[in-house]
Amino acid sequence: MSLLDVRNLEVTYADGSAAVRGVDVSLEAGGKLGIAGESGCGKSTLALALLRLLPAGTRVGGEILLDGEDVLAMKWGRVRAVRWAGASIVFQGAMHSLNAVHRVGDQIAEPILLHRKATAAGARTRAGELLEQVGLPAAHARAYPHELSGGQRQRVMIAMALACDPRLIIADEPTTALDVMIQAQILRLIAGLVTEQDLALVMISHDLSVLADTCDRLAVMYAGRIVEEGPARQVFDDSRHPYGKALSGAFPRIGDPASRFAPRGLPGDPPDPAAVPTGCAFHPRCPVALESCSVDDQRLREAGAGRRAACVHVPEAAASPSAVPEPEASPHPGPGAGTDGAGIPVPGPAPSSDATGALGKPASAPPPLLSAEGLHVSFPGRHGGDTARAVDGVDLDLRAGEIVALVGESGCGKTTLARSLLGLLPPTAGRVTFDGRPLDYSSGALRTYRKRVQLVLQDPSGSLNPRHTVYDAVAEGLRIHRYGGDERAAVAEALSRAGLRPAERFFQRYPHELSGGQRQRVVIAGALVLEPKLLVADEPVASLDASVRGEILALLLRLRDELDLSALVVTHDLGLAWNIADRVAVMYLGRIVETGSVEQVLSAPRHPYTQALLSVLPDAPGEPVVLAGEPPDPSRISAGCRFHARCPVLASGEAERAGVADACLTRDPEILGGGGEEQAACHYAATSSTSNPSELIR
Amino acid sequence: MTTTTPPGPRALAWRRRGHSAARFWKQYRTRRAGVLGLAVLVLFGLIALTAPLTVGSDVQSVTEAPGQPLESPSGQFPLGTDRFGRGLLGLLIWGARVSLLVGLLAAVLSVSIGAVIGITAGHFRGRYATVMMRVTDWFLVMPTLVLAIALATVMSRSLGTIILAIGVTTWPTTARLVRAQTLAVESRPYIERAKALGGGHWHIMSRHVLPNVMPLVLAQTTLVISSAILAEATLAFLGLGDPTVISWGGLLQDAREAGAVSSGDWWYLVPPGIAIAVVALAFTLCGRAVEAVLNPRLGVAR
Amino acid sequence: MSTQVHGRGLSGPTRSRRRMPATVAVGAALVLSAATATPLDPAPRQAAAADGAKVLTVAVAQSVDSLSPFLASRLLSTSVHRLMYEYLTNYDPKDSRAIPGLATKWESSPDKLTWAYTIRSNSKWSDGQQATAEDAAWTFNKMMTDEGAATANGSFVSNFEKVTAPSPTELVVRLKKPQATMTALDVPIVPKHVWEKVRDFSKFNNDKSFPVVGNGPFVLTGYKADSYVRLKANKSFWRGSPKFDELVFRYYKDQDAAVAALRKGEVSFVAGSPSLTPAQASALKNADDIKVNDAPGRRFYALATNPGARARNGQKFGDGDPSLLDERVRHALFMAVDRETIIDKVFQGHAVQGEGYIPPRFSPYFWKPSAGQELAYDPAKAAQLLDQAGYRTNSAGKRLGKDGKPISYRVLCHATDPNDKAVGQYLQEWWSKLGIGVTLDCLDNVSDPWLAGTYDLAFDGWSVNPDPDFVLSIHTCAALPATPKDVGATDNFICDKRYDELYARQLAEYDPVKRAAIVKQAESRLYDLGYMNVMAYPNAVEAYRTDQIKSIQTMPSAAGNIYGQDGYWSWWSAVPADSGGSSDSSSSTGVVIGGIVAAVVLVGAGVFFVMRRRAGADDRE
Amino acid sequence: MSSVQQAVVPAPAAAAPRRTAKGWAYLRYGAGKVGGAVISLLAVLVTGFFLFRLIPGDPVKTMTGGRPVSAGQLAAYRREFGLDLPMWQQFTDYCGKALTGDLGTSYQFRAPVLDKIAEALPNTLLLTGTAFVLYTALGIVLGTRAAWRHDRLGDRLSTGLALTLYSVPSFWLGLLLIIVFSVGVGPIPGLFPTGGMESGGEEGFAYVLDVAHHLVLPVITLVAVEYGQTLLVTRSALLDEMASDYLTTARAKGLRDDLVRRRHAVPNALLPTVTLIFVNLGRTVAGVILVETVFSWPGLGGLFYQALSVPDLPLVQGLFFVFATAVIVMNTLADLVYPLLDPRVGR
Repeated sequence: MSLLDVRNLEVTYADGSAAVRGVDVSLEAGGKLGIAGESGCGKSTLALALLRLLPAGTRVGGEILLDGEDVLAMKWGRVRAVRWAGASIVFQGAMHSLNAVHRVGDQIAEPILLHRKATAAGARTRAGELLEQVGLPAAHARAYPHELSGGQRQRVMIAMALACDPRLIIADEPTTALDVMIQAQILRLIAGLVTEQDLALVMISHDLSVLADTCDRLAVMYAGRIVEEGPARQVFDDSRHPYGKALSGAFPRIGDPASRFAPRGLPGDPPDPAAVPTGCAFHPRCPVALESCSVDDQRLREAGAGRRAACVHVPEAAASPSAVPEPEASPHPGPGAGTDGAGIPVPGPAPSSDATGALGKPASAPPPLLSAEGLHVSFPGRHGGDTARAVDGVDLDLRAGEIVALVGESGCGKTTLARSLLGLLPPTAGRVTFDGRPLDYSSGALRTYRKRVQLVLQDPSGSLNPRHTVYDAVAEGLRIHRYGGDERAAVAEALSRAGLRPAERFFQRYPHELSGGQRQRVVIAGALVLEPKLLVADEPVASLDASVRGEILALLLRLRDELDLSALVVTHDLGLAWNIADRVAVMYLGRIVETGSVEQVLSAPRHPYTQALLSVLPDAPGEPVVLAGEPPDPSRISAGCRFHARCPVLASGEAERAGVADACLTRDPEILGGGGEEQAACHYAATSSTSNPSELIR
Repeated sequence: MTTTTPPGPRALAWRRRGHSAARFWKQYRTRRAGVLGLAVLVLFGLIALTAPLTVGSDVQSVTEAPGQPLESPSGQFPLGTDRFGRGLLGLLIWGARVSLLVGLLAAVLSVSIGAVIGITAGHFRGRYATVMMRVTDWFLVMPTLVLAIALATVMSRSLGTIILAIGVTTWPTTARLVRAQTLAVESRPYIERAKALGGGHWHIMSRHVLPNVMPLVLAQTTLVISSAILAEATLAFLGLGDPTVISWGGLLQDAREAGAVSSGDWWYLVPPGIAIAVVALAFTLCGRAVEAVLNPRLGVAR
Repeated sequence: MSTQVHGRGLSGPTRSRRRMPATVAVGAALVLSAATATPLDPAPRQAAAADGAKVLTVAVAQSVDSLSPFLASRLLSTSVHRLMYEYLTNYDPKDSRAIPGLATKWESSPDKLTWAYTIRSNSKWSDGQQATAEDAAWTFNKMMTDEGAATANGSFVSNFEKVTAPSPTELVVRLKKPQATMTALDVPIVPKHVWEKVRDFSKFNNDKSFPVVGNGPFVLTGYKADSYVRLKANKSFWRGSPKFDELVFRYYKDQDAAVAALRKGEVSFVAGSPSLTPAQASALKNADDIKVNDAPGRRFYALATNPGARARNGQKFGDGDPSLLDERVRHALFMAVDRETIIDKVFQGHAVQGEGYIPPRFSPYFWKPSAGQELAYDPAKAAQLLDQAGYRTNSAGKRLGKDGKPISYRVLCHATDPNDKAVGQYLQEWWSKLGIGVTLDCLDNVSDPWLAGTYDLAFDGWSVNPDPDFVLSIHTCAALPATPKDVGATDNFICDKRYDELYARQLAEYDPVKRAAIVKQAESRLYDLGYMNVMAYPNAVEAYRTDQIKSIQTMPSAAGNIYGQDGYWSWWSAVPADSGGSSDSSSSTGVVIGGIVAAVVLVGAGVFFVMRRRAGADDRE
Repeated sequence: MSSVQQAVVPAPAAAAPRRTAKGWAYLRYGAGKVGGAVISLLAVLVTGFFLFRLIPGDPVKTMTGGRPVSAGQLAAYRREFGLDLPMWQQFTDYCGKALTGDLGTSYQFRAPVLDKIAEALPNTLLLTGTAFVLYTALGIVLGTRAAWRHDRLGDRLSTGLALTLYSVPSFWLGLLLIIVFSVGVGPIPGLFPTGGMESGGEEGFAYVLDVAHHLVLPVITLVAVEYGQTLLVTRSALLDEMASDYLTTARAKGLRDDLVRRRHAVPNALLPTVTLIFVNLGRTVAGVILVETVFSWPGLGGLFYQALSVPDLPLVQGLFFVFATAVIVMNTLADLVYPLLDPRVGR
């Protein structure tokens, strides 16, 4: 009898939106089930429903059998007994999910005192043990949540989840808000604990690649229904459902030429639970939708060994894997086809540069459009602490028509570098030059510079004033610079160029009436209207759904081709660099540690830090190299090579053998040149320029 | 959407304002308390405005007072008469004019000072902000009534003094709220985007901060009006108002001086108090409803 | 497939939830307040001292400014001193003639400059010592020499040259100039052996050690600022011991509270400041066990015009409106005031219509203008007079002053006196009919603009003593301030030669009948000048509980006031009612009500607890 | 619903919070707040001096009550009260003496201002203190209850009542209470005294009961008018908290609903409430002045109103200083208490 058996679960919120529309899923003891889906697909609602944590007035149908007992039918006393003892939850934003005014140790001890006969002291020692289990010193029990880092707080949540030895752990987006390296640490911790204590795990995430890596079975949800279910690796690599295929496509595999300069996404946005489309909910966005799809609903049906999918193309009887017609690689006709305002489809592989070869530097190198020379930016420490050197000596060049990706963990100074390039932050040393001339920070000169370089921010809903219409938002740049020409035409042209057609329909709309993707397009249109030469995008797609991310990246690519608009994209996601960037620069602790063309750096990284970053990616080949510790603190930069404290090469003694160990400890590698050629700021890399990355750090 | 000639920006702006006003009213209507408050306000507003027609200014004349002094309520005088024999119902209606006028003007004065200081202190960080906030905090520390009494005694007894005394002592709370809201708005990314577009201080304050602060200012105005009406009544009660002017506070002071309390003439004392309480409550209800509608970030309906 | 409304707020079987013990806390608070009400509430419990002594409680609206007789100027303080210290002379309750006090008899030398008083030998201080002429001499000498001691009654002794006490029973006073008030020296005589030790008279408030040594009908035993003054009867008082054992003046800032206290029996007597309002009087008239004493008052209530303030040295100051210098204008304003309406509407019958300067109660000096001389209410005639005086009305009906601007007078009014404001509103309407504007300037203290002469008209009122000398002296040229910097004794800057002659003649005239005739001529002159428009003589409206006070002496005894008399007759003569009957009954009902409230609350709390226990722990959220 | 992916994670905190560092940071935080308070007190001292100099009227002339006084005597008085010195010297004298605790002598009562204040302060503290405790407790309890069962009958009723009483003029309510409960209307006999603080002549426990008996009506007036403010503040603070995630965690841990409220929601909701309670104290001071006037309570309020009419400058300045100090002290208290409630501040 399975540990968890959900039968035809239906959840409708008080405002009538059907979040879950009939879900059947089961989980054996010790099994690990991943639930993937984009925003609004009902995965979190499912998680909360398992322990009846939904708000008052929500109507729940169906059965949830936990160890055979239906949670929905239990009396409240029984429900409370089951909560945390039977199954516990690890929430996503640990900052909000922990009570800010109670010590962490007390919060862990609370369920123990509640469910187990334990004295206060006993509960406290148990809490200490749990902290040790998740890799935190027991002394942290006395700390308050705000005194811990994101990674440490997530570990506390896990410790708390294990407090009453539950048989099932539900993890709702446990690592979404964390850095790549910390995410890897937490995922390894969860996987380790679950197998070690033979616990069942339900992991919920929007990141298909993470689930494929950690879970043995995977279910993909869309608009309140499970549309595909099966062994994790098979569903990820060879999905039977068009949505599954598109979703896994949205997570680029670095090194796979198919996704180079070809970001794949889906037109339109994930449906709103309050207005679920008729028939198969996916038909409006489905590339292989048939007439009937918009009418008859699809239920899960067998699609091979232990696999089920809810799509008309999955023949009832046939079990062979290849039965589903392969949607052509680039399913959509070229740009320009007017679809109803949902944005133009993904173009084919970018014409201008061939997918495989590195972008050869054009013969007569024109002066870089924008460059930073020996740039330093530091901030005074908080009330008297030592100064934080956010940008600690950077040379970087940006040529016309080139897309450069600036990659690094949080706190490495990439955002500060982007802001100082824009002139929003005056540097403490070094200078920024545009078209050969150094930047002049007087307000007049700054205003004309602002016309030439534009900024695109991460949070689309935050970057638009809720009280301005789309027309006002886009026209703001024109009004500031007192644009003489026909304002309406300029706005219409910018909007349609950003993919919002017909432009007039959007003039009077308010930001809150648009979807995430559309809002980001409005922001980009607002930047285009001033015909800038360069676009600085700070995490442009970080807060968008996977399927929408591809659309925006494709837009950036198209702008580069049509308007020769170069772009500096700041991101923590290496996949994005692989998708659209020509060159990439990896930053660590305020300095660029490796730069070069995307092909060179991502296929053959020479700096151990880049290698580690690549190795921890979910679908990266080989054993992941998880760097210990937290992201470095810019106010305490160590002598010598700033990475030596966490460098696996130094740790494994390899540097010793290459005779560069003391150099790593004492000599700070010199600042890399701003140009296009491939360089790595690492003594060890310098000695063995021919080594192959994979066996190097094993 | 085929339109013959595309509407100019001016027409667009007006249509948009009409549209947002309709949207506001649709949401406001859902708040029963707010609607009730608004109805009461409209009623008292009408009473005050039509007073010269319905009751006539000679109601306050003492020489032609129709009744005997201190008559208890009767057919002819539904609310009895005051110490001169003037009908109290007429005085109550006439008093509405002054109380509402003082309340409105004092509130407008107080909120406008508060808003200007709040926005500027919120926008310009550094010395100016700290100085302004020091002054605001100092004013906040002052017990408002004590300050108002001192001001009222310093200046001659007149409505202007009352309005100034109330206005000058109540602006800090608004300033503090507006500054907090300005700081919240300035931390939003679209302000950084506006700066990146080259927007100057004036552009950011007028185009971005002000529209987002307006709902708070509007709601605050209604709340300040209710406290201003109470303050006017208090100052009049302490004898600092203009004795020749008929206002609800003045009526209470006359009732008290005539010894209505101990002689049990409840009808001299009770109606003005109820009128003040009802109007102040109505303004508060409206203020809270406006705040809830315009500021959804406040989340759950209050 | 059972669909079940799932939700935290689900309407389970019994949804009562284990409530925070908050409602219990609120219940407890109610019980506490009810409890304090019950045992404590023998509601109208007089301030009966433990041993059932008879206490007379008087509600007063003023707080004591100082208990030192040399500093106090407020009416309450002087009344208390009147009870603590005997004066040389006293006033006969029937006709306010000077009668023996500490002095048994007195006679003056032919040139009226030397006065010899025989001090009685049977008046002892409360600490047993004999009160002698030495005490009186020391008191007067102290006031003549120490400026601090002269603060309150310095004016009485300013004309003294030498004061000696040849023997314990004989006091001799030599004067610089004849002084008519020698038989009315309202100066408290203090015990020398106690007050010798006082170093700085301007700082000593006589409120540190109790009881305070005195030889009056009562002895001061307790005082708490802004709360109460407590006195005990002086059993060995030479004129006989007061009937009440204790006398308490309790301070009520709000007159309504005082009247309410009277109705509940908390206090025995309420005077009101200046007197009870008409509403209170009529309400108390039909309340049981309460007698309202509505007697002719000793005050006159007038409207004074600014005659052009100037100092004795001739320097003019202040900015009075020049039009007021013209007698015809003053008469016109006089005739535009309808005194009858003021009596009916403002005082509601509790006052007598104003005529001459001295109130009718002092019959020997009361004067009425003859029919021809009287400036009766006649707005038409007033308008004619203004036209004759050259102040025509312009097209808008406003009268223009000599400078062509419309005339508007500033009227000073006491913010604390409701009558001022009421009459002020009448003036506004009466005089606007004449075309003259009025701005009512009500201030808490009017003395500043008044002394500086920066006013046009002002509400004025004085309590008149049995001997009218003082109220007449304040209108003489001698009373003007020496220089604009000084503060003169003048009331309204009036300075008229004929009036001064009449005043001087009456001061020197010892024959009462002749003196009265001269005083009346002075009053007639004052009336014709038109500076002082006496509008009314407000009655003294007081009330006391007949179940606590059987009888009490008024002054004048025929019909007069009780509080603020020239003498201690009222409190000395008051006879306590036999039993405190009525007060007991109502206290019992109070206890009953309190008990019920407490019981209800306890029951409610009990029910609540029971109800809460029943809901099982299981089916609560 | 996938959450907005914020890539920004706060900089790592110190490895383990050391005991002394927290204590030391709190001291620095506390010192900063107290320093600010002292500056405010000085500012109040200065403004109090100049503000009341604007009151028209010459205190000396008012003092002599219009009695005939020679210029010489007037000058003597001015010297005695120090009014003849140039303004700035008066100011320096005033500040010098104020700092040493001597606030000058009251013109009217001829007694040191400090004594007059000392006489009246306990009475006001008794009244304000009792009212403050009662209405704060009532406000928090009712506010919590109203928020937790949001928009149900109970909530709407208590909020409605709180709002109504909040809009009623306090002096008018006082007068009504006197009419109904002191004078007595119809069947209801006068249960409570009509004014003043004591019937006089009582000692020991009877005195305490007597004062309590006088205290009932004024306290009820103050509490009725003021508790609404606290209720509304607590309610909105708790409503904000009710939407946050850590409550879902608490429920997921199996805590009962009221435990979730008491142990998790209320402590967080108390933070903004505590500050606002103290900030609104300025309004309570105003309420006290009115209630003292109506109930003839011998406190600072009545004294202030009396002193204003003279104007008795030293007394008025002294009282103004006391009122402002009370508010400043309470605000500083709020600032000092706040870090104890909220670990994120002042550490």
